[in-house]
Amino acid sequence: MADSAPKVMSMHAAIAAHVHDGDTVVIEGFTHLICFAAGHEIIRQGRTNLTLARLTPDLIYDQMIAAGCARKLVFSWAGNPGVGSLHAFRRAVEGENGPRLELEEYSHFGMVARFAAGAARLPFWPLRNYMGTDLPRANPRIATVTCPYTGEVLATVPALHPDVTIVHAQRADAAGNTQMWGLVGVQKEAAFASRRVIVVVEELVDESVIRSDPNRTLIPGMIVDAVVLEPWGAHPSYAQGYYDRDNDFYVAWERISRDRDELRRYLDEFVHGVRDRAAYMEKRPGLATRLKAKQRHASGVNYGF
Amino acid sequence: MADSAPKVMSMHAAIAAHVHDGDTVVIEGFTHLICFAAGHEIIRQGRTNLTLARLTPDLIYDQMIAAGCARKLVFSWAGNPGVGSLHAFRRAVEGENGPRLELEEYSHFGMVARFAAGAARLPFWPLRNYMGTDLPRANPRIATVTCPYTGEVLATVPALHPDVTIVHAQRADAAGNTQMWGLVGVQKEAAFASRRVIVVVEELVDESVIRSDPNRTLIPGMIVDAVVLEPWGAHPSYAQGYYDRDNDFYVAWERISRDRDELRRYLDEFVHGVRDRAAYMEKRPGLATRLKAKQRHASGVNYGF
Amino acid sequence: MATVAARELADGEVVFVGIGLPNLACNLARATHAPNLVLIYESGAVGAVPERLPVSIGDPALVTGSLMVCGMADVFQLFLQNGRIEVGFLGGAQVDRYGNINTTVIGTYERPRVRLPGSGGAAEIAIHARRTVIVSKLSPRAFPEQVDFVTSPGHRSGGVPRDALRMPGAGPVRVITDKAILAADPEAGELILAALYPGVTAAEVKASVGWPLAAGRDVGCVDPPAARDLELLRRVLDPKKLYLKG
Amino acid sequence: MATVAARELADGEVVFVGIGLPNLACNLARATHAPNLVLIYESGAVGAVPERLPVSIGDPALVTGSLMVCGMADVFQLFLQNGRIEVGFLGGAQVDRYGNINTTVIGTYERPRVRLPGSGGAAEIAIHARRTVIVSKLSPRAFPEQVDFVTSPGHRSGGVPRDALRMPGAGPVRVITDKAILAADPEAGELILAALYPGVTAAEVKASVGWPLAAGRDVGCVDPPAARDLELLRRVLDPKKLYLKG
Repeated sequence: MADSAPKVMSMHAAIAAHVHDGDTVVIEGFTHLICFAAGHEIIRQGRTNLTLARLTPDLIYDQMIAAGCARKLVFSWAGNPGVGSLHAFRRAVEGENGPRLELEEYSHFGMVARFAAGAARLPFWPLRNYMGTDLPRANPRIATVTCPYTGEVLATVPALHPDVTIVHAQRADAAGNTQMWGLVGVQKEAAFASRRVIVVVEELVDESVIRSDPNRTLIPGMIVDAVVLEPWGAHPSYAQGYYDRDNDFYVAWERISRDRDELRRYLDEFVHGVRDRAAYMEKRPGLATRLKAKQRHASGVNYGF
Repeated sequence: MADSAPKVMSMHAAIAAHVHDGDTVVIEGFTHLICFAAGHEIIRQGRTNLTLARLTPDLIYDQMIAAGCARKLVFSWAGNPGVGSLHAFRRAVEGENGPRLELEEYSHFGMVARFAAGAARLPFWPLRNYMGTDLPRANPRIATVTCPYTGEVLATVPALHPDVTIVHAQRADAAGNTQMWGLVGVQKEAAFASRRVIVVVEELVDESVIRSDPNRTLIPGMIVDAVVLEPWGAHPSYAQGYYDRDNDFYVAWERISRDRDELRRYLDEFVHGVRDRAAYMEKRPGLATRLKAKQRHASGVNYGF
Repeated sequence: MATVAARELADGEVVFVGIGLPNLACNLARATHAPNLVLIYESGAVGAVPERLPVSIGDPALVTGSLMVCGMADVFQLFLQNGRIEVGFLGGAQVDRYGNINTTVIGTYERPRVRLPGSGGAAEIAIHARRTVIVSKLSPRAFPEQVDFVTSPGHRSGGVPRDALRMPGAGPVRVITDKAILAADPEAGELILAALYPGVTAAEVKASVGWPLAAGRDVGCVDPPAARDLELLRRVLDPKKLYLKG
Repeated sequence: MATVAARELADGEVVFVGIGLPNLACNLARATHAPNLVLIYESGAVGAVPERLPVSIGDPALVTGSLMVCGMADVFQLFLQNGRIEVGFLGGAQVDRYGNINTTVIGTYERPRVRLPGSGGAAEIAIHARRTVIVSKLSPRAFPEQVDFVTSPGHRSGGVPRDALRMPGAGPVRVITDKAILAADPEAGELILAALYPGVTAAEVKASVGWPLAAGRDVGCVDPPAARDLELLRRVLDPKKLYLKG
């Protein structure tokens, strides 16, 4: 039911209301539109025992692991894209005493299929995959089903139902009708699979902007619980048409994350040391100028009849 | 493999090359973008023994059934939307001598799932459906599968792999990269499920138009075999942003299709009696003026970085 | 019927709209007591605000200015099967004692006397919408004891109740007719008389139904349409009388 | 390696591009002998024409001006599982005798000595792409007789050949290294020496591989990179030497 309570709120309020200790949390986005601002607020509010799920844990989950938020990681590729390793993740997993972080591991297709099943409210999703790989041995939740028509044995993964999914997007209206462009990853499926949805946007727009191009809407307001206006909230990830990826920071993370103390200093200064994303941006003069997107406008379309 | 042979051709050439007697043919489109021009050319070229598949047979399949093209119908709703019956279809199915047209019947969800399975090259698709209905009794291809995690029994439908799918769209480039907006139905899935794909467009545009808004592309050129420029090719169906649905004709079809002779006269005049869609439009002066779409432009988006 | 059906909708609900009277009822509700009703059409239009009365569920007026347009795979998987639809409207050539609906054939499936359009999305709406409302004119032909073919299941089909068949939705809670409102008995799932239109007798309704129609404990009286609603229907929502026939 | 890998691509092919050297190789092929190469990235960009060297497979430069951007459910279901990808590039920490690749762990899965990133899309690319090309620098550590963990299956995994496991694609047909090209023996599926870089001896290559490397019937000599290709790589495609290290 479309709730009539106002959904637009601060990041602090959204995380306080919708992310609880022990939750399964998804901050999705494939390189693009990863909501670092939400991850930082979760760290600031001291959430623990979270099951963090997403295809590519990226720097934000590395920070959350380092900050002690995570009990378990559900994923398919845990690296620093284009750079190297996530060292907080590796420290939590490698070594003779065994992992301090529980892992549930798939491939990208497997994770996508888990979200697709969750979004469709099916208990499983079939895929032609995993024959010959050791992944089902490492993860017994990868199972099989037999086709009732051909007798073929297909792989299956179980549905994933996050407690909360956080999606960063270019724009939404106050009711949470959300439009995204550029790489859209698996955000639609994750949102529909989820019990609660927080949308964080670069721009809060009038409903008429959304209604002018309804095919662009990926997430309808009826499944959204909170809308947060947080410009630059995806930095060092990017927002197509708004700002570029801060590759320098991804490269720097290799050095920062290798060293526990340096990592702690980073969190102290840029996460605990700021109140919100606006304060974070104030600490980085010149960033907005350096990364601001150039103009490349889409050809128009007509919706008249 | 992206073929280097030119794909842009006339409707006559596209149907001659890609639609053969006995094929399973899909002309999709949910009310919107139904390619009547392609159906008429199939009738003109005298194709027979076709298996016609689509969710809503609509007037175009009624005409193709009346013209003797069809051996079998695979469908989920056979009516004149908003008006009443498809009488050629009914005559072929009703009566004491039993149907002259083989039927394979699903619900909309079942047909969508068949295309989804075909597009994903899975032999079946699971759906939570059909409990309590008589549809599985009427169609034994609706089967079941047991979830390997929960033990739930779910319905299944088999993949549908058309020989050829014909999609009408607002615009494409010469390589067949195709953009659509407004109702998009199940066209993407049908095209990916199909062995061959014909795209028919209102406008043939430069590749740069497509590349200016890549999220709008629904069908990539690499799966397209022929591109036909055929303005007004969807009439009496419609093309959002180009022309409105000709409801008067849908209403008139009730009368035309009730009477075999009147239906034959219609086909003689408007299908066999014209060479192509341009000639068809010449027979209807005033139509373009009456149905031409008003302007309702989408808000712009920026793809820069 | 349109005004009575409109009352079934609460503000803010998400409703899967069929064509014809249900469409009129939903747009009337949106124009009156339920401005935040979210209209979803199986064609893929979500949050539609049609400027004219749509002549089909795929009308371009449902797209222009809507909140979202998605493909039909999403409509059926992400919205309907996902459990996001609160109310679904259904109609049909036959409605039986347990609210089963037939839109497939009169006669046998193999040798139909009358071939109807078939399910469309009705089977899955009947199974998944959290509740459904049936809209149909009353007549013995339209309300047999048992339908010739169960297209869309009601409260018992083949004698088996919904929950034993593991259907997610609650099924047809109300049947809006042109003479009375029927409701499903919460235990037996049988349709019983719930309320009469002004001037209609229970005997008249019972004579129009193919089974011994029971009456609920308190058979109410249906309020006549408000003048404002009739005005809206006739002047604004259906000025061409596309659906308001007779 | 980039120039040698680029030669594996024919004009008009549809190639699933990984990051790093494969990306460079694909863009080099597109700039030279294969202008109609269709580059698909697992991020969802189809027909990308990056204006700058992408620093990741999710780089915004892959989106701007591409032919199509789709969600990842479509990438894996409609493109990859559908069989539309002709060539996939793979790399990994370990490649074994049968072309199995490990990008998951060094050591045991439960107590890894080195935790690698994991599969990403590699497992399904290895299974579905019509053929794959592996790109990896030669060393005994990188080419053991058997990988610690099979992330992406080659021609035999656990002793069972691909066709018995019903894998749609043909598997790794070539392995491009910095000293030689290995190729899969069509029958046994074992990697054998196919061609040597100028100045490299077969003995040198055999010493860098953890199994007794057989040689193909005609061990060829790899042509050195054309001056034009090196110029393109150094001046246009990777001027910042993001991938062209050392």
